[in-house]
Amino acid sequence: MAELIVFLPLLGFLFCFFFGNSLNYRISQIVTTIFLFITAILSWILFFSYMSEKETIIIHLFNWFTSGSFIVDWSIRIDSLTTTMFIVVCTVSSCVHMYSIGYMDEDPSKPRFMGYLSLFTFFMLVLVSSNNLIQMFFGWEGVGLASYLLIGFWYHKSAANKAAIKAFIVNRIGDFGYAIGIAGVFFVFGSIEFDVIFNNVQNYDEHKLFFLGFNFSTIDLLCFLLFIGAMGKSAQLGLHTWLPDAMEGPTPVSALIHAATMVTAGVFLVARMSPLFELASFTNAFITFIGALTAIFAASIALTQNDIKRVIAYSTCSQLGYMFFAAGIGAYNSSIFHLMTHGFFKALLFLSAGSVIHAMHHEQDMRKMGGLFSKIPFTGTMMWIGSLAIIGFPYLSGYYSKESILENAYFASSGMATFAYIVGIITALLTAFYSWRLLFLTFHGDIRSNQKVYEDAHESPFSMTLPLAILALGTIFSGIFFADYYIGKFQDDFWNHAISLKHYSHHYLPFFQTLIIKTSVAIGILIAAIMYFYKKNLAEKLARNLSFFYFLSFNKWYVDELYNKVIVKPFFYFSNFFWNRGDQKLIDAYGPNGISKLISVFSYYLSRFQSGYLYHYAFVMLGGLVIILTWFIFY
Amino acid sequence: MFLYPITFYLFSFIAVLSALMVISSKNPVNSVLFLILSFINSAGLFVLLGAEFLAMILVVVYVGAVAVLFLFVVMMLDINFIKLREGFLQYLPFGTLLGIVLIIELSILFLTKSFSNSNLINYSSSPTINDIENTKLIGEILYTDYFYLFQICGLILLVAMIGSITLTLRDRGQIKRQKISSQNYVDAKKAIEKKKVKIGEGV
Amino acid sequence: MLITLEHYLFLASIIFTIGILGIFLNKKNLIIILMSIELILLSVNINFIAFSSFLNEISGQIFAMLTLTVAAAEAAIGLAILVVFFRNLGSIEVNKINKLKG
Amino acid sequence: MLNNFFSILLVPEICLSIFCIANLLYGLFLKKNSFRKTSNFAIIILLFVSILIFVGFKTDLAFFDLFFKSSNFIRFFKILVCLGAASVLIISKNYFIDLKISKFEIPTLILFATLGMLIMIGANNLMIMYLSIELQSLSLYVLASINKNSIYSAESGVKYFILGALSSGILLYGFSLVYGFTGTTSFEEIKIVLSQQTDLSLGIIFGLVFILVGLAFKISAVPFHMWTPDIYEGAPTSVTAFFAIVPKISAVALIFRLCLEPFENFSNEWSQIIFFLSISSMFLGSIAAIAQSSLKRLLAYSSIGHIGYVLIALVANNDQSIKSASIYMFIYMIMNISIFAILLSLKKSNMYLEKISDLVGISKSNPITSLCLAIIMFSMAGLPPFIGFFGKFYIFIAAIESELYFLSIMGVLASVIAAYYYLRIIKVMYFDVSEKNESFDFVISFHSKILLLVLILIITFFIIYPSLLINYTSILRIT
Amino acid sequence: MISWPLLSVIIFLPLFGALIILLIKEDENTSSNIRWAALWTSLGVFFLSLLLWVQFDYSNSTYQFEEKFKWFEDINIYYHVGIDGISLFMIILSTFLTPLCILSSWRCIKFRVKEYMLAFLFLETFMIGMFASIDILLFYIFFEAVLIPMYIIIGIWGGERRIYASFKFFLYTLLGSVLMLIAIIVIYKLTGLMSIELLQGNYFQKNTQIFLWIAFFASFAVKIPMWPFHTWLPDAHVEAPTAGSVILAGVLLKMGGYGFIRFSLGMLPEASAYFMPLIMTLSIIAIIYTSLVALAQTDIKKLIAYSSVAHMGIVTIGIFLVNQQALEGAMIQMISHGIVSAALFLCVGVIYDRMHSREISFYSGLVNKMPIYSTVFMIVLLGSVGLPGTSGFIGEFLVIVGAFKYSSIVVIGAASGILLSAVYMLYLYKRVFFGIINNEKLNSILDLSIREKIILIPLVLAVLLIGLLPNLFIEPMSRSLELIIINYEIVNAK
Repeated sequence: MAELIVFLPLLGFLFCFFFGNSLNYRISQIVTTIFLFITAILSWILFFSYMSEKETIIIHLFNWFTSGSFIVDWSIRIDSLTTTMFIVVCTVSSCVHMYSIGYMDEDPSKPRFMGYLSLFTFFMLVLVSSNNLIQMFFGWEGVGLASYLLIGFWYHKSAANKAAIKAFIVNRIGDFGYAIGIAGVFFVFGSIEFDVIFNNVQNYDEHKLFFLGFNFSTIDLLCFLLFIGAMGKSAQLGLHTWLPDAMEGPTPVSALIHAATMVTAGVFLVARMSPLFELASFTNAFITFIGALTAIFAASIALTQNDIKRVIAYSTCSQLGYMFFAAGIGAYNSSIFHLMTHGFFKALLFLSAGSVIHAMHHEQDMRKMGGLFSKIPFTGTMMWIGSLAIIGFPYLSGYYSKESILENAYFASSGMATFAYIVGIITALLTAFYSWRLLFLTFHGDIRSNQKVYEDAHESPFSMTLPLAILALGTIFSGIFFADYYIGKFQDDFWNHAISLKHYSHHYLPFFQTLIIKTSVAIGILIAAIMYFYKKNLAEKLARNLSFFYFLSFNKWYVDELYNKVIVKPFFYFSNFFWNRGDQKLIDAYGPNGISKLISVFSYYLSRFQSGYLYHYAFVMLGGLVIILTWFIFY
Repeated sequence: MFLYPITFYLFSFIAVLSALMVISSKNPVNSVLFLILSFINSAGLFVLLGAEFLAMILVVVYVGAVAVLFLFVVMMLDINFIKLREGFLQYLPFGTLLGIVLIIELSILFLTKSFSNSNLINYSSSPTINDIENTKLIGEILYTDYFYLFQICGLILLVAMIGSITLTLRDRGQIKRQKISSQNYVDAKKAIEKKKVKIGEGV
Repeated sequence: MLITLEHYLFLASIIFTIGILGIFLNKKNLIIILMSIELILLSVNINFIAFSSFLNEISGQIFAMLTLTVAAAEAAIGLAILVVFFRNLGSIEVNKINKLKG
Repeated sequence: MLNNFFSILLVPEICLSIFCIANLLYGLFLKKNSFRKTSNFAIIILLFVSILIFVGFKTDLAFFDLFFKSSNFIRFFKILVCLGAASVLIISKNYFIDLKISKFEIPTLILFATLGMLIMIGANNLMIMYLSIELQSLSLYVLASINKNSIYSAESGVKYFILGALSSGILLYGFSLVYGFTGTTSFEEIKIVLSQQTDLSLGIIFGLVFILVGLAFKISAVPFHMWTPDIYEGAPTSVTAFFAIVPKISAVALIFRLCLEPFENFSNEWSQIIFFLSISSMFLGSIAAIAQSSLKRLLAYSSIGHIGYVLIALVANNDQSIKSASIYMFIYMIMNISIFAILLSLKKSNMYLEKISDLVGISKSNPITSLCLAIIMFSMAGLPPFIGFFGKFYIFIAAIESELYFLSIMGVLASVIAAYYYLRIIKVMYFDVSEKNESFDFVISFHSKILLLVLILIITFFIIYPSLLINYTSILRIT
Repeated sequence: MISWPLLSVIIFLPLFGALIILLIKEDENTSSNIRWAALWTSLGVFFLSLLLWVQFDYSNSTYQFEEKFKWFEDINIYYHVGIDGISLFMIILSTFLTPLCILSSWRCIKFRVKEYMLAFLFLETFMIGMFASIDILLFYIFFEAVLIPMYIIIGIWGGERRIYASFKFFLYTLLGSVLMLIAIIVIYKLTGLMSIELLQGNYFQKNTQIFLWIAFFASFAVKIPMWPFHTWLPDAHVEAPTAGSVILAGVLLKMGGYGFIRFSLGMLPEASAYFMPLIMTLSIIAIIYTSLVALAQTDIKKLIAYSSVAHMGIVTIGIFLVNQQALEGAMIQMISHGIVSAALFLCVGVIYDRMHSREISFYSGLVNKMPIYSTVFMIVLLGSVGLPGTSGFIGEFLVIVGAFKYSSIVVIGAASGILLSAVYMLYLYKRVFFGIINNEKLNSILDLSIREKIILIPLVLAVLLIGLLPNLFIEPMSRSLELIIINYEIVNAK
């Protein structure tokens, strides 16, 4: 069954690849969607069967490659983590597939799109089901590729191409660390199989590794390297710049890849390697720090963005920050739980946004929307549900997961955790603000759009609304149903050593603390309501008065500009420098060309030397004779 | 005992001087004459060294044949002698420098090593000079021991002959040569033909 | 004032050097060069005969005789070539012999 | 021992000298086609003599052994010389006739020169050595200026004659010194005398220097090479072919014998000179050739370079030296004969090719000729799998055997530089595109065509069965 | 096992084909006969070489299919050929690429078809012979002989600056290899052996090893090429005709790597250990420097050429780390690069044949007109950037894994290759394929013809095959590499 889950999407891709153009595009769409729904159903079945049996299964497929003791197998690991990821990935993916049928209706190359989606799903499933780091890397890079292809799907758009390259390369920077990390893991543990690593991890607690001239704690170093990979994939601060740009791709892509699944791979990696990360105290602090910073940083940008998708993208970034700092403080279960719930509600938000965009004829600027709720009530409702979930409205899914993260942060004893806790609360406020800002600007208030566009706005077709409904179900119920298993009383039983768990004596936040969280969220909503509903010029005023902060936020803290100046420009400069000066003017000019020129100059003079006059010739002969004689006199 | 050194110095002085004149005189005819002088003085030195036969040969071959050949060619070629001195001085410093170095080096060779008898090894089975008179001695071995050399010399002279003739002989294609045999064999009957010429027409 | 072998050898070396100088100091007259060659051969002959005399050994004289013969043959060939050259160029100036160079 | 009258005639040198005169007389009494007939006769003579050498008749005729020596090394080089001379006659017959310098004296002079060289290789005495060199040189002087109507030919004759005479003067001066300081002219006696001396007197060193300088002129080693390019260019091409091939072989043999026989014990001294000559020849040969535009000049520099390589073997002075030098000279001969065979039959608009740039477009009009030329060029550059590589290979084996690392590295560097100008010829033939569609005539006589074919096959397929040559040269010994 | 001399047949079959072609008189009508003859010959060789793979005994670390005849009688030189795991795939790579090259030149070579095909068949013989030689001299002869046909291929059928490029290529590589000749003779002098097999167990003094190593290095570093000896490569690649670039990048560069493994590691382990830091430094510089230079290129072929240098940097790192993973990684990387760069050059050839331009700025938006071509190019490109699942990944990753044992800097250097290759390759792809068509000449451009598909699809399949089933390739070679590693370790442990 697990094999089927993993390989059906591949089959779908291959179908599109080979027959997509020759057959009617409908066939491709239907085939891939059906395949995905089958995998989704199978994954749920697998999830529940796993929950009943609670046995980690490793399905060994075949040996990929063996080089000495470096053995890499293809296998499928079934445990709670994998099954969780399966259901998230398959459900969201199947929804997105179906959604795409409607959304991409006007696009000329539908089979290609469906194929890419399936391909992505395949890679993602390989990633989450792997039993070793290399196979995971295969999926890891594979999703990067699929993301590249999908972001650049509209290849005629220059911005899309740039964003695609950016995504791939920033991801590669992360992979750079990840790959070295894998090499390091193999070097230390002699294997890249998870079980072997986890069984031996205790032996290396105090172990040191010499790296780049420093003696690092082995586990810290390895985790750090792996975390760089995770940072790249999960768009954490520093390597986050690709994610907002990736919104140049079609919206279903954003929903699937850049919200629900691929970006969470980093979190998945950390959770998967949790027995290792657990012991990396320094790196954990680092992860917490980065996670917290990312959360608030992305949220601060989201406050002022006008592109509907970008707001959600930054929100994703911010939520990923939550997941990471949860992981950093050791609450891997909360982290994964948030991953799952976030998968649902963020996909919902994105697809709803897509629905809005679809309705508005590909208009993404929120300033040109407003008052759409009456035109597209279903989408509006979905958006509301999603927004409520993201701010942690009680009993919606986000509530459980977010609360649990803050809880853990509160109870964790380290200073970094406290920092994260405070940042988390502030971020919750900001989250509430931008979510409601989005809602108000889009669905309520004045109609700012072109009259004709507004008139034309209509609810999306069934193929798009059904996925929304499914995801809404997930958003609403996943929290209630699974909280006990993931973070609650059944957690030990449920996780069954798939990830390492922390146990605190207290299980619930003091009432005062919960109040603070809830108040902050409420304040956020309130401010949004005031600014965008009641006092509409307040936002402008604020922006004018706090122009420094406003522009900082609006221009994304100038990170892109900074990178351009510090990295990209010097990169191209050096590239040209090495080419012009290095290769042409130095190596070639003094190497082969220089020598050949020298020789031809010599040659010219030698041929001039051959003057044709007899007496010169005789003179040279005699000179030679005299020189040799002199040599022997002094010899 | 003074006679020997004086003769030596006289001969050698003249020889060197005339050798210098050979290469520096304006007129090639003079050069040839100085060459002859140089040879004659060398012949004198040969006599001093006890090689009478070679002295004689030198005079006969060189003065009698080679120098005359030179003179002949010099006279034969129509050369403007005035121009011939130009440029002599151009390379003189270099040339003399090199020449002096060469002489010094050779002198080092001769002067630092005195030729005591131990240094000059006489390893030979051939008869020594003092036994018999020079010419006879040469005569005895030239056609016996050195027979092959003699033959090769002959070949060299043959080559020289062939070479000179080949190079200097000009085929003058236009010249009519006398072919006596064919002239003798001319048949009167064939040489003359009778023809009847019709009246009023030419041949 | 004993005349030793060194005297003869020194004399020979002077004539030898003069001969060599004659070859490359001369810019105008090819015949002088031919004569210089004769001078070189003469110096060698002096060497041979001096050695022969002082070694009390005859083969040096034979060698000198052979050299004489060869010198004669060489002179003949040299003059023949000179004549050929003169016929082509109409001159025997040494510094005009530079058609072949480079 | 065969010692009756007829057996004396079977001694190669004697036989050849008789035939030389016979050939001269034959030419004199012929009225028509004297050149063609005498050269055919000369070819037959040379082949016959080479068979005689191969069979190796000996005689104990009075004093013969005093002056002439025979060893398998000597015989090998003598055969090379004979075959080389015969091949040159074969390939150049048409050329002479075409240039209207078809005198019967030419084959005769070539025969005389060859005779000189045979004697030279086998000489066992300074006197005979000198005479043989002169016999050879005088013939060559005449040959160089044989085209009487050409100013270039005459000039090359003058230059060759004067510089040659100068060099033989120097050589002779060296002889006189050696004679004076050892008291003998016989190689073996010199060797015995020198072996009694522990410290070599300056006189003998000077004598050695003078002799080696004289011989360096004959093999055109730098800096005594100046005559070579000019004479190669000026002389008629067929004569150039003769110059490039045959005298070089004999002079190399002689310089080897001289160094390794009488002066065997003083290798320390002469190897310094040869070392210097070798390096400068290799580099000058390869560098100066680059600027040349004339094919014949280029070949001149190329031959200077090749001589540099052979001299490496002499410097090495070990049991591989003789073998490698023999192999090298054999290969050198083969390559040069074949390249001249092509040059002597290739005409473009009724003119024989002089310049490298004349070769443009030949690969289109004469693909097979240009292929042959390309093969020869690659071989000359010392690239495997062609025969030229093996020559260099054995030379370097000899050098490394004596731990001459510096010399061998210099050698390979020079060979890379030299590869440039060989490649340039290929470039002109194949890569350059000519605007005009010029036609080349490849007029080649049947015999030289066969010869060329055989040589190209040897060059190309030597690699398949190298042992034939190598086994033969392995047993060569100087004494 | 096979009783007839399979290996020799493989080596000399191309020559036989060449002989047949030689006998065909070239004119308008027969030039297609020539092409077919060359194609069938090379295909025959390819299938025979597959037989080698099938018959290859994986568990055996020594030479197989050995043939040995006395060749030179005075020196211990034999005609001695045989293959082990290291040479097996190099041979198959050569035989695999040659028919593709011939096929790719079907239309674009219009003049001197006969010479062209002859050159390729000769080249094939020399390449196979070089990889199969056990005797050093035989190796050397083939090694240098390769220059001749390649020189001709670049010089006659090359681009505008073909003469400069061909001379640079020839002289530069010749300069390197003549020094190797000296080293070979020194080895012979010291040991009296010319057999690679026997010499691998031989021990030289350390100073001797260093001397020999430098000489071999000169040859292989130019060939592979390592920075800063790489500048011949871009010129040669750019000016060579497509098929020439393919063979140059596909096989000729591998000769350097092969030589390093055979000679430097196999015979001179101590010196290899001594010089390892040098190699590492040069390789890392090569990776980073040439990747950057590649980014600055405006010519597609030149970009790919520079990428080859960077990839070969990873190979040299892998070779000189001398551990199982790194060495196998280097080998796989060589095979992979052979296929990937060949495919890239063939791809460039496709558009060059149509438009006669290699300028990046000339093209844009090709994906609109040539979807299949773009797909193929994308897959090959992914192989080049080392995406898991393609051939490039296995090699590069194994090298990284192996490098971790040695030094962190090396690991970072090697891994930066993965990063930087993505930069320049994707940037290239973006400029050439994505966007809209700016150049109106491109409006009429056609997608792949059937012939081109036949050429490119095997390569694409090979890229994926190596990526997904690398064991097929690793297993046969691992025993032979193990032998070298063990020898290396024993010597250096002393």
